[in-house]
Amino acid sequence: MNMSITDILFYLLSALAVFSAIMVLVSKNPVHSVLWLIVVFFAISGHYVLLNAQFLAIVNLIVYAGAIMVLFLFVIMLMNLNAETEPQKNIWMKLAGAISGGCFLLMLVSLTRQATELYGKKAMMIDGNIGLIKNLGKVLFSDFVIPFEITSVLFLSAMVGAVVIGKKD
Amino acid sequence: MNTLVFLVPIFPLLGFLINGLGRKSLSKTAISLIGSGSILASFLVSIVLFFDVKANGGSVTQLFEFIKTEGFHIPFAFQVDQLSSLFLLIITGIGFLIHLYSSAYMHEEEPQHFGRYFAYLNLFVFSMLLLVMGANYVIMFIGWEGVGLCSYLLIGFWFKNNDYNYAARKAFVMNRIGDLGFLLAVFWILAKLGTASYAEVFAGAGKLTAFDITAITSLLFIGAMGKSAQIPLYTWLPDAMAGPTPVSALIHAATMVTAGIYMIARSNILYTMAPATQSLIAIVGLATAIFAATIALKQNDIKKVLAYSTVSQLGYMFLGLGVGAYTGAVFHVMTHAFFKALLFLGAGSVIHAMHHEQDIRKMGGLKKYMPVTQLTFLLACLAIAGIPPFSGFFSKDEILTAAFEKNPLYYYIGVAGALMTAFYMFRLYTLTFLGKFRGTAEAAHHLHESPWQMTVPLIVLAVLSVVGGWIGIPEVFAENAHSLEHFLSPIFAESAKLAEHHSLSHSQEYLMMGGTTAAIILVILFTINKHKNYIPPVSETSGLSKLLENKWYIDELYDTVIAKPVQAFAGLLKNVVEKTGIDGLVNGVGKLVGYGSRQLRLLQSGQVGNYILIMVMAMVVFFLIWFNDGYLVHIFKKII
Amino acid sequence: MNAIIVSALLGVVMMFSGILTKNKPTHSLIAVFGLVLLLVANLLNTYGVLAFQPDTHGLFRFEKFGMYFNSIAIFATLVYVLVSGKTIEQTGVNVADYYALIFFVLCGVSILSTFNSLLILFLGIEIMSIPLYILTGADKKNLKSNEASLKYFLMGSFSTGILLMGITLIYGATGSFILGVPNMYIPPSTGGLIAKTSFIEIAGIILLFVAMCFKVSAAPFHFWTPDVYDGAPGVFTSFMATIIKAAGFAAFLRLFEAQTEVLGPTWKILLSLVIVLTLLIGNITAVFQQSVKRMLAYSSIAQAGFMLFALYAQNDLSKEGLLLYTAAYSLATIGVFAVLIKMNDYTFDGFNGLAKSQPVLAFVTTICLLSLSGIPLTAGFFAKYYMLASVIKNGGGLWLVIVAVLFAAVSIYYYFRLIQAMYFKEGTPETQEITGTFKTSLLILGALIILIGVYPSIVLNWFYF
Amino acid sequence: MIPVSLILIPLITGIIAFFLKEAKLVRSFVLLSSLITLLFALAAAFFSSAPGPALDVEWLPSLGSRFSLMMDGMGKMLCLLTAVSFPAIFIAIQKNEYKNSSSFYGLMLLSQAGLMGVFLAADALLFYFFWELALIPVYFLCSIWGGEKRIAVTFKFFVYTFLGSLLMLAGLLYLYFHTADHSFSLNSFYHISLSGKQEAFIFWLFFIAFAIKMPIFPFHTWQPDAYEQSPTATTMVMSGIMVKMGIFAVIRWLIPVFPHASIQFAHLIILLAITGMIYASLIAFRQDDIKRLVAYSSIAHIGLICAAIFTQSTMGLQGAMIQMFNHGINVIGLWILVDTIEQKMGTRKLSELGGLAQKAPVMAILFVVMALANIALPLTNAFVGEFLMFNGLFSYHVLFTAFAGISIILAAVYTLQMVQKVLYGNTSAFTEKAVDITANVKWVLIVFVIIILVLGVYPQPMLDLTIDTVKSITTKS
Amino acid sequence: MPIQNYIYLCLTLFSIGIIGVLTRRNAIIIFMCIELMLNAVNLLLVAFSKMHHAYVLKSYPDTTVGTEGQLFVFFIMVVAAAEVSVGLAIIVMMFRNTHSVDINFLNRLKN
Repeated sequence: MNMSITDILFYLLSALAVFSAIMVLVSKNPVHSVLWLIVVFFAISGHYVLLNAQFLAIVNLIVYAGAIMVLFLFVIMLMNLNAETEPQKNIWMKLAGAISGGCFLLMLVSLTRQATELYGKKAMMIDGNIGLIKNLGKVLFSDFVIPFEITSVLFLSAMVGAVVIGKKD
Repeated sequence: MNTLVFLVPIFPLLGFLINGLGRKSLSKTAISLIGSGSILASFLVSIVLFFDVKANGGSVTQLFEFIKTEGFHIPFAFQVDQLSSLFLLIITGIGFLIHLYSSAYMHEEEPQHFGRYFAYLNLFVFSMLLLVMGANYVIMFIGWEGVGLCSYLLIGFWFKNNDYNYAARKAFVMNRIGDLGFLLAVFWILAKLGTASYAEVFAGAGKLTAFDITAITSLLFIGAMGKSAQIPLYTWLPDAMAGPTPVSALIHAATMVTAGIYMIARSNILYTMAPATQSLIAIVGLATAIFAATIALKQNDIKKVLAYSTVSQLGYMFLGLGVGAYTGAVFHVMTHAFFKALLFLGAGSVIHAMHHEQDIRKMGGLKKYMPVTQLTFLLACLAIAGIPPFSGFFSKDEILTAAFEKNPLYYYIGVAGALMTAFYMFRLYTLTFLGKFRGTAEAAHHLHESPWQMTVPLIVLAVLSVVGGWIGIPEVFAENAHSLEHFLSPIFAESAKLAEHHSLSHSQEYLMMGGTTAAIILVILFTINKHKNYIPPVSETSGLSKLLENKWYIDELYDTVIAKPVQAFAGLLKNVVEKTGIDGLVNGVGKLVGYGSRQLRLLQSGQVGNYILIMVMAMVVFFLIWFNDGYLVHIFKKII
Repeated sequence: MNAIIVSALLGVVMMFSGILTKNKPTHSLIAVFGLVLLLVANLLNTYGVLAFQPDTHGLFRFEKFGMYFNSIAIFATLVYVLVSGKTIEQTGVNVADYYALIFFVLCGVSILSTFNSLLILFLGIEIMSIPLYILTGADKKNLKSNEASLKYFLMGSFSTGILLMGITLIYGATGSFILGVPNMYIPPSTGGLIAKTSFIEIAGIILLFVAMCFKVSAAPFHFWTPDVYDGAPGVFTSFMATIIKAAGFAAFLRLFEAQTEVLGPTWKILLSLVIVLTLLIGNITAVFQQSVKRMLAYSSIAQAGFMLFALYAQNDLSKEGLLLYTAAYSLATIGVFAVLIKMNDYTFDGFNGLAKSQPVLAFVTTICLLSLSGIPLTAGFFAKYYMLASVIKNGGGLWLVIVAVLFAAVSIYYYFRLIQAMYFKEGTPETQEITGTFKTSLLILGALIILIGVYPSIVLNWFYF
Repeated sequence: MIPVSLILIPLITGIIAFFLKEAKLVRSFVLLSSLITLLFALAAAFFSSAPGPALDVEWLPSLGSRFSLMMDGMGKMLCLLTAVSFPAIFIAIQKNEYKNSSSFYGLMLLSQAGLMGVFLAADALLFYFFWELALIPVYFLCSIWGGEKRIAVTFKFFVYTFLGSLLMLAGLLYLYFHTADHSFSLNSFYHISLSGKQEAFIFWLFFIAFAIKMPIFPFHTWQPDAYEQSPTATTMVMSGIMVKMGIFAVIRWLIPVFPHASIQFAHLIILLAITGMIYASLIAFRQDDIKRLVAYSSIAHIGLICAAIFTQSTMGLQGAMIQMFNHGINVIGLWILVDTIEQKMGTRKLSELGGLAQKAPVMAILFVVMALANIALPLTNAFVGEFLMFNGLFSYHVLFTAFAGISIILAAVYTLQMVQKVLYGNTSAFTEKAVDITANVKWVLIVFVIIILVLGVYPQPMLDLTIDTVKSITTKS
Repeated sequence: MPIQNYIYLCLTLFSIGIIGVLTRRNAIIIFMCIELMLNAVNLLLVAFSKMHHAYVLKSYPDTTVGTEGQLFVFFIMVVAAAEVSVGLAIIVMMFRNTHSVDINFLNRLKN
């Protein structure tokens, strides 16, 4: 077997991501779940780096692992949730959920295997400069300027919403 | 001449309208004058018409188109020819007498009901005239149903009594069964020939297949069975005695019940062409004649005896038709009309005197109280028994002779029936008029002879019953003396050509007449003797006589075999098939929706986890559906 | 484009008006004027007058259909605010914010009716959904409202995840987010239908389909609908059940119109399965409901089943029909809800005897219900008519039409139950204060429904104009 | 102009009636309105000649539908029936008190407008519109002013008929897309060409709709319940006129549009119709409720009309045409009497009635005449119709006729049983204090009796009126 | 790296997210699982963008194909952030009223 360093890193990060994702599910303590999820995000950022999507790698870390997850953590701590208070579904429901999810995965995987046009297609690793912030910025502010502006509406509404919901009457 | 034709039915119709609408305001005298007068007017016109026909032959008068549509029309037309003019005379003549009689008989009724009675009676005459005068089967059918209606109304005249109403309904329904046959025959004729007018139908009869003719004639005969009370549809007639007695005389003896004979005589050409039907008619007629006679032997109600006697005599008429003696049948219709009307009116007179007591066991010895009635009744009995030279002898003899020519067996059975006739008529006569009065003393106190309005018709009819037969004297007695046959010959000419002729030797005929007459006289003497000192039996009868007293249990048989099962079946349909079956199915759909609703809402469990689970599973199913290599597509396309 | 921009701006204006004045009726007044302005702006856009003309780089496609749809949606919102404005004011303190959110939703609606890229679709859906999560939970003290909001949010986010996976898979196959771009790796000439399209593209389409089904509450992805509609404050349910649902359909139709190339016959199986299931669940479950509000939620699912016919047929008639359906369905539902939220008791029994105490309300409700059940002379008839006609026009869908018709007969059951309660049963319904203005605007609404029902050309001619 | 006014007069006056407050005023107003309509209808039936499109204006161009009306013989006759019936009903119910009478009469007039529209429409979509317009007011009438179980029963009736009309709508749409010029006009429908299979399938969609309306066995179960529970005025409209909608539709919209299928399935349908006749007659025979009895009797009569139509013979059709009119008159007359009995005696049970002939002689006579017309006695109007229909049926199939003929007997059985139990015998607790009918009812019924007898003796005007419709069908198929 | 590997990886993560949604009762954890799903999508988008880029690059050396994929990821992150703010606000509101984040207790609305 002839594996380059990239390959090895890919598999390592993948294994980490999947493992941590599973740990998110199985951890009884919500705080642990959050921490495992942060690990997943780190692994995914690692993948972004491998794919030479540096901008996204950084944003992912800052926005997701940093801001969003901290928010989660705050909320959980605010509510004082821990392993003891954590409600558990009964085993059959869990099994049903796992089997359905598994079937869903199976379906999509089998479809991917049948997608012959993707045979031999490779994702460009390390190389390729589209993921660089310079290129992304150029395209974002030329072709994608309207969606960019539209997201401001989204933010506005989210802001108004959060205020309406959170404000004490 | 033609202008007169429509006058015949219009008088009774006017009488009906005036009496019907004005029954509350008119006095009884006025009502009876209008009622009888209108018939008298018709009678007078009929006489004019009769002589006109005699001189100039028949004619058809069209009033207007009754139904006219694409390729099909039914004119409202009257045909006055030898046959119908004869019937016109019988109907209006006897009708007038009975109206006259009724004005006394019904005098106890309140004016309103008195008016109603005459209105119905006039309507009946109108319908009967339509029946007879119609120039096609449809007009005949109008009259045919019309007389049925009037019969219904008059049987149920005393509507407070529910038994009478049942009797009325029974009469109407049984008639309707026959009418259906008649109607089907009319449709058949229309379908095959495109016309219902007699002239065209008879002219076109040659184009019909044997099957068609047999079917048409059989169906028409079913109609006749209903109207003329033949087996198996005869049971209504005895029950119809619930009506006022003059009604029985007019409708259920003299006129309406002979409509079947008129119709077959009218259609004689068709019947001559359908020998199978003819045999059927002969057998049914004979069977009815003998069967009804057996029942009459043991009846105790004066009117019931006469009713069964009527059924029996009608049977003879059908026998005559069946063996091709059309003239004989018509002849018998006429004579029967005289003597049977007389018998009924006589019975009415008796009942009138007895204050509506009809049981002959409680009568007896009325001879001294009611001489006119007794005498006329006796004459009628002799006439019906067939004693020469009374009218019944000639007509019955003509039929029996013809039957013998066809098949001697018919003759012997017919003679047996004639003997029974003699027996029951004289049993009736003896029990009523001879011997001692068996009723209560109070009843005896009230006995009286009837007023002139009642006796005059009796006398007139008695005369007719005696002399009425003389227009049809058989050839063995005198050449060309049968003036009726001569008169009617244009009607039956075509049939006569087709029918095969046997003739009997004169000696044979003399022998038969003599033998029969002697036998009948013996029976009469025996009967009078046997019943002269009648004492009502105390014990229940048994065996054959019980069977006869109960009319062979035919009513009960019909009830169990037809009425009850139909009722039960209808009940089944109403309560089970309709309610739980069809409606249950309809409501079941509604219930199913409700049930589905209760079950489906459980899917909406309120649990987000379940919702998402179902969504994921649905997605998996979607994938499965899409990627199953087109098998489903195949099925789907088939569905479309 | 006008509508998107103006509605976003109006949202901001409403936010500021909330700061500047606390007078609730003023907010409503501003909102009404804003909506009129928006309507005018959109109409101007329809006839070629544009406020801005930015290069959208193919992300948008402004077609007649979208423009008309916007106009109808805005008009429906205007009617909605006119009829139910009072109730919005009573729902909470943040009236201006509610109006702001409604304008943001309209922005999302306008985006959904004109998008040409999956990215915009995604943004549009989110812009539309996020304010709705809030509006659902607007009655903060009410546990039902909270629950509905959370349910809606969780399921909505989940469906967003599905939507995104679908978009990604399509992107993987086509290399673009623009609608109708062919597969990047398979030359169009090869093979039959399935061979021509990539498996992952189809997988993506199915996922998109599922996500859109969720948005328009088609079975079996409808589960959120009854709970959310029931839990949300009535006045916002009315908004959600009408304009939002219609917008979902507009987007759905637009999305799949572009995909007809890759959709094989299997697509019809899937769609007819969804249609039948939707009709079944919507109609049958509605039969048993005791609460009118919940019944209307199920009825909206049933109506969605009918609207899906437009997707099944995908011809000119279905587009016209969807417009008409939107108008008819929105007007009728707004009418019924407007009356419903005036009632103190939301159950069927709460309506007993309404015809006696409030004849005008009962009458207009009856018209609306007749329209919903598709009785001629009301707008609903032509709406249903178009849906059925569009399927039959394509040929082959007759069995589906018959199934739909059978369920339409079932729908009579629950719609007429309300009529029965109002007219044929005795009772003294308690209502909130009914103003003359309210009655008048209801009557106008009813008249509008009848007008469209008698002479639908007023809507349709305009389409052909 | 006349045809459109036949629709507009009741429509407009109906709407006005809603706003009149005084009960007396409303009564006179609607009576006046219906009398004016009657004048117009008479003018239309006997003084207008030109057949063909009576009115044709643009309505829904994008849908290929026009507001076009047509008046052929059958349409004239049925409009006349409608126009005669309504004033008669209004006069007969003058004395009945209805709560909220302005709405009652308003709805009655609206249903009249709908009925007129159905009989006049020459455009399928328009026809469908009026078809429903006639139904909705009746739904409200029955549900508000009906008997105890009115809500459930009327609802069943409504859903049933609505289901039928929806199926018809599906069929209409299908046909629309198969017309040559994409139009709903009658003419385009008559020239449609479908494959055998399509025709057979769509035929049934239509037929079920009409069968429910008529109603034909086994789709009839809504009817007795609905007739029983409705206010009698509405029952009169329903049984006298609304069932004619179904028959009318078969003649106008079914047979000429599906010529092959209607021949192909004629056997089956006639068999159904005849089975229904016998079935309904037998059930009528066992009914104790006089309203249900008349309802079942009506089902039996309609069965015959349906059977006769499907023979597609001149006589059968001609008979069916005039029988539509006759049945309308007869059954409305019967309902008026039944209503009087119910109002006066407080019971509808045959077993609780009796002896009315003594107490109410005028009513008794009218009742008997109506009953006789019901059993198609000669010289009443129904005889001519039944005679022609049976004749047509006979030329189609002998055995069918014989089988159907049983119903003639059964009709006599149940009708006379009814007459007997109502009129004859001794009075019961309910009928002891009975008085005769009011003058209003008397005069209405006398007019009806005159119509019955005149048409029974001289049916030619009706036959001539409808012959063009008959010809148009027989020549087509 | 073959694109299939990325697809498998992302689908796995996505499915784990789904399974998480299905098996947990804590609303916050469920929400986190949804975030996990979004991240899987993000990674897949980037992988696809690089695949397309590599494919087009062969014929057009200065192509920017693939950028839109990465920008999409950017937008997803934006939206996710907005959604989180609203979502957590709703959860907190719920928690304030019921002192629970257990979705099984969300059963006042049913049938």
